[in-house]
Amino acid sequence: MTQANDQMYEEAMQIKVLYFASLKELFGRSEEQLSAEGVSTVDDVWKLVSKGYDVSHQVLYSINQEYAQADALVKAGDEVAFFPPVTGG
Amino acid sequence: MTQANDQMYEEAMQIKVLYFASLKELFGRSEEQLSAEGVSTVDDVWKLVSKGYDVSHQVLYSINQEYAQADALVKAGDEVAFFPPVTGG
Amino acid sequence: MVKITGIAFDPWEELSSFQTAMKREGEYGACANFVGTMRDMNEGDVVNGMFLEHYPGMTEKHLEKIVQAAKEQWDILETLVIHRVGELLPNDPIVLVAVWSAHRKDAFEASRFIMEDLKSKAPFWKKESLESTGQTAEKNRWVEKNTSGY
Amino acid sequence: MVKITGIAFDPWEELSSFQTAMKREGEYGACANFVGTMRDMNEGDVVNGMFLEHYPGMTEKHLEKIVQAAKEQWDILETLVIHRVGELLPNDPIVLVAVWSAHRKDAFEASRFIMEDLKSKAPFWKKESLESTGQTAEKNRWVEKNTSGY
Repeated sequence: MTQANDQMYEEAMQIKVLYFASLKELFGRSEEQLSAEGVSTVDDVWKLVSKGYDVSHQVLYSINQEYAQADALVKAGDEVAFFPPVTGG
Repeated sequence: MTQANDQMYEEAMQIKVLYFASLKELFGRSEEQLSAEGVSTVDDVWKLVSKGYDVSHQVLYSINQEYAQADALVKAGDEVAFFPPVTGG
Repeated sequence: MVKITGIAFDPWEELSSFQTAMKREGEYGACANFVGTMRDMNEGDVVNGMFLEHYPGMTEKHLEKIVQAAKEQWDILETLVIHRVGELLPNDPIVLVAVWSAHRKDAFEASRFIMEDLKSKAPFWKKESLESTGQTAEKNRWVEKNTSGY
Repeated sequence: MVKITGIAFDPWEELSSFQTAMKREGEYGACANFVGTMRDMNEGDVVNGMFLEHYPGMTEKHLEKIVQAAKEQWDILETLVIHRVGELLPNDPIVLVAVWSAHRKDAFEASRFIMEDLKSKAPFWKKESLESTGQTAEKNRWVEKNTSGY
């Protein structure tokens, strides 16, 4: 593959995605390495992974273990997590 | 003494008076049986016992172990107490 | 339960044994408690000791009344109030107020309510023994007024 | 100190040993603390057990951040936060939040602040095991949302 070819295609971004609680059960997995194309925000990632699933409750987002708004940008190597409202304490 | 004489003189009322904390030290006593004449309110009692003393701080009153306002009435056999603002806890 | 004690107490042991004895397993979801402890400094002076005077009889009655008022205002399962009297040393626990309830709002609010009422109205008085300085020998000082906790 | 533990803990023992180890004798006049305990009933159902899931890493970071925010807002000497994870039984302590300060206002307000933030934002999730009834076998249910404590 030449340098010229590299620049013609948007490279797939490698990110780690975690799911917790009811979302983990719904998706049948707690963690995956995602090779995502055409995503820029954490909400783009959510739309990609939740396609085809019926998620009825509120979903919270985090990037690198900090809460993130839907429009927060993700970059290669980030750890993104999706989870329902918290119920500790 | 005849019944007629009884009605001519206001009898002295027997009450128990307690002092706490700095008031106890100022008066040099913690408790006394008072034979009080011409008193009706707890403030009357206070004026009687504190006459001649220089009490600079606020004084709280109680009758039978309940807080009392200055104009609360005392009757024979009551336990009256005088003390400074409380500082427990 | 309301206890006045002339002997040093360990608040954590008291909480542990009271909680076991009250037999409310599974019922309480919340316990909020407060421990007041004697400090070794007050108003810029070093304090070596303290005498805690109270009005026997009225003190207990008043504390029971505060607890009753809290029970009328919040959903409470159990309460424990312990207050020390007599001669105290720095770091001695002075007061413990604990409230058990199903949900946390009741325990938080009732424990603070009881503590504030106790500080402002229960008949206790503190006299501090202050450290002597070069000029003055050790002296005693009545604490004049509690400050508000709100 | 912030601790996440998979093993049952005794809040009173933890308070006692932490308070001794922190070596603040004479400095603290106030300790306000809260203990959350598992109940055996929730929303009208009998609860036999609970699984507490968390997000390792984010949980600790978030709790440290809450404590830091409290330290910026109030005069605090020490804090202790312990949270249980894994399989729990009714009457097991779930959470302990304790704050030591010179004066009571700081301890009262900071302990409640930390607890409310923990309940609304720290990444923990509860799944209850409900008692079976005549018709249905034991089933599991995720707790959907914590209620506000204010």
